[in-house]
Amino acid sequence: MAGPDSRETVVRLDGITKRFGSVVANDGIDFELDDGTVHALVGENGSGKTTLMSVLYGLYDQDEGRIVVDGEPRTFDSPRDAIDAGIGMIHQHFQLVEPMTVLQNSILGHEPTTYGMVDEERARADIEAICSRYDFDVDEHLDTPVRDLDLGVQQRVEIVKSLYRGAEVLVLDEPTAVLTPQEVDRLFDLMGELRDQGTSLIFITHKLEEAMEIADRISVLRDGEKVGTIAAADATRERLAEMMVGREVLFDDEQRATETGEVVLEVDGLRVSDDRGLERVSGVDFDLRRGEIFGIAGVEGNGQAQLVQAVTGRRDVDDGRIRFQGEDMTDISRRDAIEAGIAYIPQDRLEDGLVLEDDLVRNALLGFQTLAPFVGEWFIDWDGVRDHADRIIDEYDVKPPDRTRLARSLSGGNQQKFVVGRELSHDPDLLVASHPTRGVDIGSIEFIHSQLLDMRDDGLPIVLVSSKLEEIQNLADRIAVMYEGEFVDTVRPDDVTEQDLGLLMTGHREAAGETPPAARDGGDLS
Amino acid sequence: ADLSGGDDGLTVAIISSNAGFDDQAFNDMARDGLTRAAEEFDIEVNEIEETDIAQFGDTQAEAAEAGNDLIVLVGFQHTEALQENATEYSDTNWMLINDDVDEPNVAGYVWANHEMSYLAGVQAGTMTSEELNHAGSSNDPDNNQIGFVGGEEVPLIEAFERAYVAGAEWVDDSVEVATGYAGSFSDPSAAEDVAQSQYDAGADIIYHAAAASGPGVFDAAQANNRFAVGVDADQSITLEEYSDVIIGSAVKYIDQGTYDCAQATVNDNFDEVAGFNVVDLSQDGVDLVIGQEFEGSMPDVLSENLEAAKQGIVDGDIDVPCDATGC
Amino acid sequence: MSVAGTIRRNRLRLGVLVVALVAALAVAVWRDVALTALLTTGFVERSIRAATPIALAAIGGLYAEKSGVFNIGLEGFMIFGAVNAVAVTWLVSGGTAGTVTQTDLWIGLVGAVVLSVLYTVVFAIILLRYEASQIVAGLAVWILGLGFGPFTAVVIWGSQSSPRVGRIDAVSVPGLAEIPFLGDVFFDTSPLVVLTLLLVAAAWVFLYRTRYGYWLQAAGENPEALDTAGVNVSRVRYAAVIFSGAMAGLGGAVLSVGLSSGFVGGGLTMVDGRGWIGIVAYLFGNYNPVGAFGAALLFGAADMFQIQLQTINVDVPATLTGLLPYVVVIIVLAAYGRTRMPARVGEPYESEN
Amino acid sequence: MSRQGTVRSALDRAADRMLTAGVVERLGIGIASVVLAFVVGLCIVAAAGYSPLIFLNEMLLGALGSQRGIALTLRESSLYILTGVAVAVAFRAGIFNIGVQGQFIVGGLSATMAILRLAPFLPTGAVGGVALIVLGSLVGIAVGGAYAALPGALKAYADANEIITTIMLNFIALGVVLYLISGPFQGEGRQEPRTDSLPEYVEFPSLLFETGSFSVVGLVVALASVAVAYVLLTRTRMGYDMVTSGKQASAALYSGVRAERTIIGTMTFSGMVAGLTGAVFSIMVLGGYVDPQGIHTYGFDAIAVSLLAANNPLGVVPAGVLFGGLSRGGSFIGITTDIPAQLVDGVIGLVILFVAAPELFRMAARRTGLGSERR
Ligand SMILES: Nc1ncnc2c1ncn2[C@@H]1O[C@H](COP(=O)(O)OP(=O)(O)OP(=O)(O)O)[C@@H](O)[C@H]1O
Ligand SMILES: Nc1ncnc2c1ncn2[C@@H]1O[C@H](COP(=O)(O)OP(=O)(O)OP(=O)(O)O)[C@@H](O)[C@H]1O
Ligand SMILES: [Mg+2]
Ligand SMILES: [Mg+2]
Repeated sequence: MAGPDSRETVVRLDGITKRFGSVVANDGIDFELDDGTVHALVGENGSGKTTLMSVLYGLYDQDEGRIVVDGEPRTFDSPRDAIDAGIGMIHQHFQLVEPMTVLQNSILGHEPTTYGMVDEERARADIEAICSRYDFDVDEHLDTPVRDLDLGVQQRVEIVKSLYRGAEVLVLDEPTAVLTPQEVDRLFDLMGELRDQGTSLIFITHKLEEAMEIADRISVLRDGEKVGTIAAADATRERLAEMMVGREVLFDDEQRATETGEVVLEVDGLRVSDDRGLERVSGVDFDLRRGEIFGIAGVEGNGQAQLVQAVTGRRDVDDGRIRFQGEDMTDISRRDAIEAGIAYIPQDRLEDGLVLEDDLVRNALLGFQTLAPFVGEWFIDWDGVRDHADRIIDEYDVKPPDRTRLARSLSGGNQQKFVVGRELSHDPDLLVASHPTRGVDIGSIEFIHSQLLDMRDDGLPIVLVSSKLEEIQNLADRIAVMYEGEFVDTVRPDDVTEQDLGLLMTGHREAAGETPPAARDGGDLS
Repeated sequence: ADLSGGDDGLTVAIISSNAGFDDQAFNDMARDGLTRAAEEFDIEVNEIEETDIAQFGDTQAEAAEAGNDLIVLVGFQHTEALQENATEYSDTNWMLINDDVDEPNVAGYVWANHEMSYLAGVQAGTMTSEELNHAGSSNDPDNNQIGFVGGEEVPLIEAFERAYVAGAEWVDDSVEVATGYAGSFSDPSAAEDVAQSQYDAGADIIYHAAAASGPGVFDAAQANNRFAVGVDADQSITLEEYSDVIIGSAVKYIDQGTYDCAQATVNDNFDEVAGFNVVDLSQDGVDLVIGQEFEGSMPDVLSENLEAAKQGIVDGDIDVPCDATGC
Repeated sequence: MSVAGTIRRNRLRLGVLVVALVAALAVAVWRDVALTALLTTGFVERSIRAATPIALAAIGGLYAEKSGVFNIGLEGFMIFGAVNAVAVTWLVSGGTAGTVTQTDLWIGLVGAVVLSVLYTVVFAIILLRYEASQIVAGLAVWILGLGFGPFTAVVIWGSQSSPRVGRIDAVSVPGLAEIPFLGDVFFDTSPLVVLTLLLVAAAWVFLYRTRYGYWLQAAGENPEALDTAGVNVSRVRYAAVIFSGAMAGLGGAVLSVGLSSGFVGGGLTMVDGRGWIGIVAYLFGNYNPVGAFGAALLFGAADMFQIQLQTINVDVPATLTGLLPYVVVIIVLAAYGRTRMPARVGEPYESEN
Repeated sequence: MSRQGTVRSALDRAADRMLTAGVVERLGIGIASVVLAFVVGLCIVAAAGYSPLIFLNEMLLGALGSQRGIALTLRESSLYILTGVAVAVAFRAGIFNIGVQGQFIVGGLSATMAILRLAPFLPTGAVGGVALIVLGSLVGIAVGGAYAALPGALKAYADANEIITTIMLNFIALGVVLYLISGPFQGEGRQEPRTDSLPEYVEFPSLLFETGSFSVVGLVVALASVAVAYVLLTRTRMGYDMVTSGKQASAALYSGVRAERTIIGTMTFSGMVAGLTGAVFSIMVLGGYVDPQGIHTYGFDAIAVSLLAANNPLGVVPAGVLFGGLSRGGSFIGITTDIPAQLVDGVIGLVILFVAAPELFRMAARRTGLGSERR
């Protein structure tokens, strides 16, 4: 890796300040990207990373500061200006038009035309050239609608899109969040290839190891301010974490369950389809005991969502059985599931877990609108619900502690704490937690994890779905790895490495060959 | 409608049917009669457009309270409300078109729609087998087919239809009549489609009872170089641009009726018009008039047939199906 | 888009069409009706004619919706188009029915479209800049049309219907008009019918073959993607909404000075629900201009079919059979409720700048 | 929980709510959109060569200037409040029931027919009258509810866009009812499309007002339906399900709401209120049933009423009274001046248009520095 000082600066941000109302998302940030290097940007949730890059990409107007590209100060009124200046950005949420083909998406906004008609053949040739130059596989899918592609491929489409527009600077906002370790490796190879051919990259991540692995330099943001920039070679996990959080962070392993009780949940040969009628869960078996956390790992989209929905009554099953506390619960309605004591922290709090335009009082009732003590046969006891909301806010440290706030106005971490609090407040008999810490910062993650472990220690059985391997490994007592609707394997967390799990997640059963047979196939660990 | 005027003269109000004014049918004709009366006498006419049947009662009352001397009500939807208001406002003279309320201050007028439609049938039934050429249009004497286009299929219009068919069959038993409804009194394009379909099927003359949809029938006639029969007024005059295809119109003199009532009110002899006036052929209240451009060019057999039919109807030898307002 | 692919994707749709057709024929045979008397060249001609204003409005609505804006006000814009076409014709002809020339009528048609553009600019601003509820604002346009459409007529003519001003003449292409069937349907008909067919084709090409068409689709599916590709989403949506108003206005104008010869403002006005059918037409046509035209044709044919039945004196209660198109709409929607709307229809999109 | 506690907390909450920006803002937006619609409307009046002053003056005079005027204003208000509640309940649950007019019409006809068919089996006089009114209303409610349940079921099970289906069902209701009253249900010896008249003893008692077509009973029914809808939406679990579905369907499903049932239930309730309106209308105003094309479009205007009230049943009361006054004033203008009646319809359209765009007024407020900073 070349030393940073021998390079030219392609992008320089000087004192960028960006406010949203009273929130100062970026507070006088300076930033430099050197030609042909990878510069990582790390920081807690809400520290201002995306905002800073959006300013660079012309999506936001900065309130103060200036952007210098190739030595020239520039003003970007829209992404088009940024694109014209050779900047490309791959967003946290992919910016692809689902029903359009890969080819159409790649050229959107920059379509070559002949006689006023889009010349798809010319575009095809250009894209094929890009793909062969960087060894991408995207050209295999050029005529496939984007919605039919895996997330990994979609991401590569995004990159091709930027390259097609002639990007020389590429910003990648949390590109690894949705990828398996293998896909991450593949992405890093690609990024290396791009850097070697002269492209400069800015890489946003929450995973410090990744930053240290791929980047040349690392900048840390906190509360909208830049804490500092260090060379990747000098970085350690502890040092970065301390810069991010502003205090020392302990990385310790959690305690495993010591005692487990009787079997509470039995799932047998479960088959479930999605909204479009495609089978997404293809014969899953497992059982769960009191006081045990059963982790389900896997790349998103391998049927975890449908599995969880079936267990929580949100979705009908095609085949198989679910027994809960000895009773048949196959195909129960969501309401019956709630009334049977199945609590559910949904994957998407903004969509499912909260009514964003309602205050916290109404949200405190969400899901429990048929249950005593708040509701009789017909009428709702709003006074009781209000007290209940206050209790959740207090116990789960929701900020600001004001039940009249709309759910929308809470920050992500606080929204999540409220949902967790609500779901655990009804003394459930089973908890299904789906990505309980997604998009949540380190402090809130610690809190939610400790809540889950406490509840487990009190005997609550928990199904934990997460794509964060670290989380699963730290919390779960057993881990099932799901791939294409099936459990590839069920393992003990201490017996496998993240690499092993990563391989399993892509369907390579042999990878974890050293797993003791007892731990397989929902085997009993007690 | 401005109630303030008419210090010395009388004031007359006309309340529309729920179709509203500008229907190119009885609302307009009733209004025309009053307009004519206003030109000749010292009266002031207030037009009240009321399209909400539920308001008829209160609007009638309000018009009476405003001091109108004569109130003309268009359409039998007014009957129900008038039954109360006629006694309540017994000093007001009321004229009710298409129905009657048995009170001394009410003049009920019904024009014999069925009789005039019968005559329209006679004209169409006769002319369909006659040689007729005019301004590029012609009919097919070998083909005994005619048509009828109604607005909405309601009893009032069904009376037009059946009488028309009977009239045509009186001329010639073998005549075929295609009948159809546009589904609206205000959609000429729909009426044109119905007429077009009938012309396609061989009809060469079409009579309509479709109010403001009617011009669609004439458009179709012009497009097909065929002919049509107008309704209510002499439409070869009121819709002059179609006079080349309108061979006749079944007319009723509603305007004369409103004029008469206005005159009777001015002359303070409303008693003479009060009561139920069935204005039919025998009183020259309805008729079939030949289109402006066809006057004199019609074959004699037509006038003979028309005369015979009229005589038969007046004498009671011909029994026209249905009555003035339904079947 | 291959033909085979289209058929495969729409096989349910086509299936229902076939079933409907077979059912109609079965009824005809059962009632012992001569099919030749029912399914005439004239029937086809009239079906296309009836489909014309519906298809124009449908294509407008389709573009708006593709771009992410539900323009439910098509019916209202059609009413304004219908009355304005006659009003402009009247004013340029000097205010008498007798002196109206073909040129005046064409000017009226164009004038109505221009006025529709002006109205829709206001509507688009209210929808897009002021983020009005699209459903409610669209309904308001209908109610405004029902009120101010006839009111315009009252102001100009003292009556809620216009005098008869004549209509744009049919054009007969010498030679081609002689071809049996096709000649009658395509070469001896109103130029506006032909114009509509051309517009349908143009709308298809524009949507699926030009960059603006790509942008339109992206604006309705994922406006952020378009925004980050450097295209101004607002501008695309404004253009689409204004286009939809212009097309609906054209549809109304075609109705009043193309297919009919004046404006009638009584009742639901002469537009009489065609705008609503237009919305359903593009839903059923799966947001494809050609499909929308096909659906408009289906509704036109349903209506003309019941007229054919009346003409040959099959005893049907006309009030009820006149409801056939509305019933078809409901059945169609029930069968294809799951038409895939563009993902982001109805959501305002604000670029941060 | 004690009764006293309930009342107290309800008062507390009402006070709370009055203080929040929400209510004040909505009131402001409501008033501003009516005023703006009037300003634009009056400009059009003036531009068309009529006097805006006379327009306003006659409007006020008609609505409030006489005993009859007030009675008719209240009559129209009652009908607007009822249909407004029907719309508000559905909109609150996120369902665009544009079919209130159709449900109102079929409800009215079926109430009429039920009364006419049942009358021979019941005693005449006050007792029979009350019995028939109750039975007729129940039938109207049932049929209105069923007519709304149909598009509800189509939406729930076939995903058919309810906006379109309900509009189509409006057209269908117009046609079918016209067919019925000019055929099978046409009154004995009548030529016009109209049913028999209801027996004389089937009428609301006239209290306070002389005008036969208005009875305070109608207003009471309207206010009672407001109360029921309000309690339903704010205090019951079904209401919680409905409102939650309206705000965020996915969260409602997550919380165990049965979407299909809630959609159909909401539509049915909305249609039941519309059907009740139809029954009140046919008993109190028409005394029978007439060509539905000659009946005012309460069901459409009610959309504006409901929006003006921010889809809150309580707000529907003032909004309904406002529209009642507009409607009555508009009719009066038609009687006493030569300003075309279509103008009033146009002004109502403008009110709806502006109510639909609250952001218009928020921006205006921000620009002029009026109102608070927060949104
Ligand atoms: N459009 C917006 N309106 C208001 N506030 C915003 C907006 N976008 C971002 N913010 C706020 O700006 C701050 C910085 O947000 P930003 O998205 O840049 O964080 P981030 O570092 O990318 O976080 P994450 O790791 O969660 O992606 C946060 O407080 C956020 O709530
Ligand atoms: N779009 C928005 N509109 C209004 N306020 C917002 C918006 N986004 C964020 N906020 C406010 O900005 C503040 C910071 O939000 P942000 O999501 O950055 O918090 P955070 O620091 O990430 O907290 P957490 O750790 O809980 O995620 C919160 O109080 C939130 O209420
Ligand atoms: Mg971010
Ligand atoms: Mg956050």
